[in-house]
Amino acid sequence: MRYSEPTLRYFKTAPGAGVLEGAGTFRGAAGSRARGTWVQFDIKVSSGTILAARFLAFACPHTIAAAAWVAEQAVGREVRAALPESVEELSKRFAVPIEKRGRLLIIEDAWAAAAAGFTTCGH
Amino acid sequence: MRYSEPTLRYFKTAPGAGVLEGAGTFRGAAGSRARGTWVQFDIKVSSGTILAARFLAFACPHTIAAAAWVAEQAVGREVRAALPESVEELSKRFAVPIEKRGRLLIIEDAWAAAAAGFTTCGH
Amino acid sequence: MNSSTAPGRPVYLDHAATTPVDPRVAAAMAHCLTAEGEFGNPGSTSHAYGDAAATLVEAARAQVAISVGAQPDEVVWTSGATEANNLAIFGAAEHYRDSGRHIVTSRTEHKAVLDPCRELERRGWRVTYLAPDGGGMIDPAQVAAALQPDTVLVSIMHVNNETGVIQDIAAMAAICARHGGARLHVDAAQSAGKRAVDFAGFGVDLMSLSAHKVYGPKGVGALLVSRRSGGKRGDAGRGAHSDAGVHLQALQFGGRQEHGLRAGTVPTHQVVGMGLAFELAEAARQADAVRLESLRDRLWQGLASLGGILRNGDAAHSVPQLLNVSFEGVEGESLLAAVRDRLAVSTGSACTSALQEPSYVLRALGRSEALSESSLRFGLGRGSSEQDIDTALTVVKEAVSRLRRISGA
Amino acid sequence: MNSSTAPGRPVYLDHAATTPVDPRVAAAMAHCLTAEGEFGNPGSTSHAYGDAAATLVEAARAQVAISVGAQPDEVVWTSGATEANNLAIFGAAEHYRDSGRHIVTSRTEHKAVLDPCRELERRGWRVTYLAPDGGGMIDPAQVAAALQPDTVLVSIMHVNNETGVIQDIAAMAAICARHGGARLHVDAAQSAGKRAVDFAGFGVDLMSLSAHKVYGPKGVGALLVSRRSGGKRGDAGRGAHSDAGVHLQALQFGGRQEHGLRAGTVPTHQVVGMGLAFELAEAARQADAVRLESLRDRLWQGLASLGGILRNGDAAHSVPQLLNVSFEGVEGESLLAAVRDRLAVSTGSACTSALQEPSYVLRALGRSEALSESSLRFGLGRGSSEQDIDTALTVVKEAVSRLRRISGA
Ligand SMILES: Cc1ncc(COP(=O)(O)O)c(C=O)c1O
Ligand SMILES: Cc1ncc(COP(=O)(O)O)c(C=O)c1O
Repeated sequence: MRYSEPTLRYFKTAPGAGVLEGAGTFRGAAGSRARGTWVQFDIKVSSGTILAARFLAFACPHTIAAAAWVAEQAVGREVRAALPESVEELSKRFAVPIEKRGRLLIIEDAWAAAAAGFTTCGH
Repeated sequence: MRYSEPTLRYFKTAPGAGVLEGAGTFRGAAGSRARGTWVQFDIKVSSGTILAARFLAFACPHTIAAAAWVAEQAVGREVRAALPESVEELSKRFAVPIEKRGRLLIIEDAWAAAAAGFTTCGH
Repeated sequence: MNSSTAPGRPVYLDHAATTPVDPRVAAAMAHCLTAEGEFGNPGSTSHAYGDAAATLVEAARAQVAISVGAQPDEVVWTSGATEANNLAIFGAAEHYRDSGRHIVTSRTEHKAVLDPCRELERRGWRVTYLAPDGGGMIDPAQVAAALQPDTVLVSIMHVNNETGVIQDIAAMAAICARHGGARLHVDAAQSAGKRAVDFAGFGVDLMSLSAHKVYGPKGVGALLVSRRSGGKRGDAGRGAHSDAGVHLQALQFGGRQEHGLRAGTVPTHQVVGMGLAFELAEAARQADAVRLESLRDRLWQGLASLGGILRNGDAAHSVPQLLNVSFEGVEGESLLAAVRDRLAVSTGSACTSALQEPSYVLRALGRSEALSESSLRFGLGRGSSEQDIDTALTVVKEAVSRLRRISGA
Repeated sequence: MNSSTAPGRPVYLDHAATTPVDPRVAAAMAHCLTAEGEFGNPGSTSHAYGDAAATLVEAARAQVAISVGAQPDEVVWTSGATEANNLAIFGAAEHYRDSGRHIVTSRTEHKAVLDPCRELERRGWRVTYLAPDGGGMIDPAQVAAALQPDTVLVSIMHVNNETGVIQDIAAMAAICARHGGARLHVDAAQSAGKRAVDFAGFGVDLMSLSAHKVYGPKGVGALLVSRRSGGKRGDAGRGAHSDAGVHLQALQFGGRQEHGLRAGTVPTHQVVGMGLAFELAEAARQADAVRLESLRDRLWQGLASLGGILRNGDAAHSVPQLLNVSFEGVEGESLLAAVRDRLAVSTGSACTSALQEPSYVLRALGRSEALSESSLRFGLGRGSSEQDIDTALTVVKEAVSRLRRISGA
């Protein structure tokens, strides 16, 4: 499997890999390790703005790279269920093979779940 | 096809290749060029003794070698229908492959025919 | 010791996929190519160039035969073990079709055995696929139990290409002999130079060999076809090959080469390379085994410190050149991506790794899909050094720790 | 000009049986063998060694494709033209068995075409064997007349290996195209470097190639499988190969190599050698032709002075590299025995010369058994010099005169 330069860079550096704790942090996860792809996002939110974001991923390099990028981009934005860019744009950005598009949907679900944790707690 | 040393020597030197003419010479031939093997012997006889012998052969190296040897050996012997040695001995002498034994029988027939030329002309 | 790893290149630990050609073998091959060498067609009987080539081909045939306990006239040159397996399986199935249509094999065979068996199923044969135990071993009793009155062929490999597990071929051969109608084919592509092979001693009927797994060239192999008398049921003097021994229908027609079992110009340089490679491998086998076993153990112990790792294949019954390990908490593709710049290993047989599917061999040993995918096969070889092992340890430990951190494992 | 004849050895004039490997080709092959070179398994996708080998394999595929007017994805590597012919004939017959069971070929094909056809007859196919004229030519009208509604395959060679006679392939392709169901397979093992080959331009469906006839290595070849759209009858998107173009059933199973048409590790050094050999041969083809034609004519005129000689094959339609002559009044085996110490020629295709039977090709041209057996095939090549030709003339004239004297002719 060949990877594009940005895919390799985000896969190898994996910025924002980890977890967040404490007040104002919300967590969302999707997928399953047994089925080969699992992604989790933690976001720390203050008055609707994301102060910090982390991810964990049991996944292929494309998925790890995309999840890392999403966490990186999120910081400073306001909480929304949508990803910073569409799954189509994401798959272009990281040259994700067609058969792997489903894995980006797992990222989308995990992110939406994290965002939902914030919205559903009365904000 | 590999050939034994004597086979190669008699094939390459082919002593006694040729014909004889004149009184007291008798000729016998057998086989067919079209079928791949033809042999002819000429013998010059004086009072029952072979003074000279020649052969012609359109044939494989084993057959040419054997025919040349037969002509060579015949000189000085008395005329007989039999070859100087049996077909079995000949085939051993020149390491003739089993599938080629039939060709030695053609030599035998040609020789017998030459000898018969002498015997049937009243001696 | 010629290291397989040139400076600046990843450490090569994929010797089970293929090996570099031994320089002595490469030199012998070079001698059969250009105008100065023996370039003649070994099939040309009409001149000295052909004779010289044919002499080299027969000398190579004898080298291979001696190193595996066979007779020279039992060696049929092929383009590799894939062709040898196909010739053995289709050739025996078609020749003995009137004696029966049942075949026994195992789930951990190479695709070059499994795919021909599947094709035969498509054509109406019945195939029994034996399941190995968790260590990859097939109990000879399983073979005995699977035999049916109309079983004509049993195909079980000697050394598995993914786990290195060794089957008890001699015991299986005895069982087939008692049955009387079942011929035993053994895919021994991974055996030469790793494990003693004794075609006659084992009592095997058909055996596939390959040169490029043992420092010989790619694109050449052989099928050993037994000519031992005491033929089995269905051997009423028929068949292309010989009267005594096993009979086969050829796959490839068009010349009398190889007893009419395999038409085509015999590639002198290729078989000469295989002959020498087998001779050298057999000579080096025991010394190699001792050295590589200690390197393999060094690798295993080093990895063990990571925790959460599983060794695939029964360690007590496997060759010292192979180590197959599954890593918990890391995804397979990411593991490979994380090591591949500095380490050349395989996540499955080279023949299947083009497909992104989990190793069916490890699945057959009971591993989960995830653990099958997160496995690495370390194939040690003549060129492997302690330095190579230590580099591999550093690279793999770094990658696994980092990926586990990313996955939260 | 590297002479094929090393000092002290017989003059080599059997280039139609096989050729020495070009030194540049041998060097390229050597680079793919040892640890310092690209020894990786091109099927190994998990590391740089495999990637580097795969890159070389694809470059070689493109070299072959360009030199014969094909697309790279139409090239299927095989172990030689024998396998390519078998794959084409069995592969097409089995794949299209439901469309028809009739095949058309000719009496002067190589055994690697005739024997598969005979095997198919044994399996219930009908085969028409076209008879050439006295010059060895097949009239395309004969092909048209032989086609039947259920004809699925026509197999006609481009350049004959015994006479050098060239068939009008493009005309035959047009006839098969009009028929709609008949695919044209062309055995072009003798064409490369001798005659321009244009797979697409000819409109051929399947074409067999071999490396060792053109200064490449033995044991490697290719089958070109058309992927041009506008498929023929029976091509309803089935088949292992592709949707457009011709479909085949594989002969050898066990890996996804070569679109699933040919399982087995691709031997990097072999295909790299073939790729370069084809590129070099195409570059040298026209210059070689001019030079060798004048040598061939010098040889023919020199022999003519003997009298009682017959040229086999239509001189107006044959390649300059070959001269096949029958000698009246000399027996074949003796003729060969008389020249073989100093001259390396053939009395028939290398693949048949092991059998002591008269050339079936010359018999098909109407030659008597005796004249077929008393024929010599002179195969000129890149290494042939004027000196070689003059030596050949001396040797042959001496031998023929002596044997005619002995036979009284
Ligand atoms: C066990 C086994 N059988 C068969 C093969 C195929 O051998 P070859 O590459 O010579 O066709 C291999 C190698 O991939 C193998 O490991
Ligand atoms: C016309 C023709 N077809 C096929 C072949 C067989 O080719 P290979 O030796 O590559 O199997 C030859 C060579 O003997 C040939 O001359």
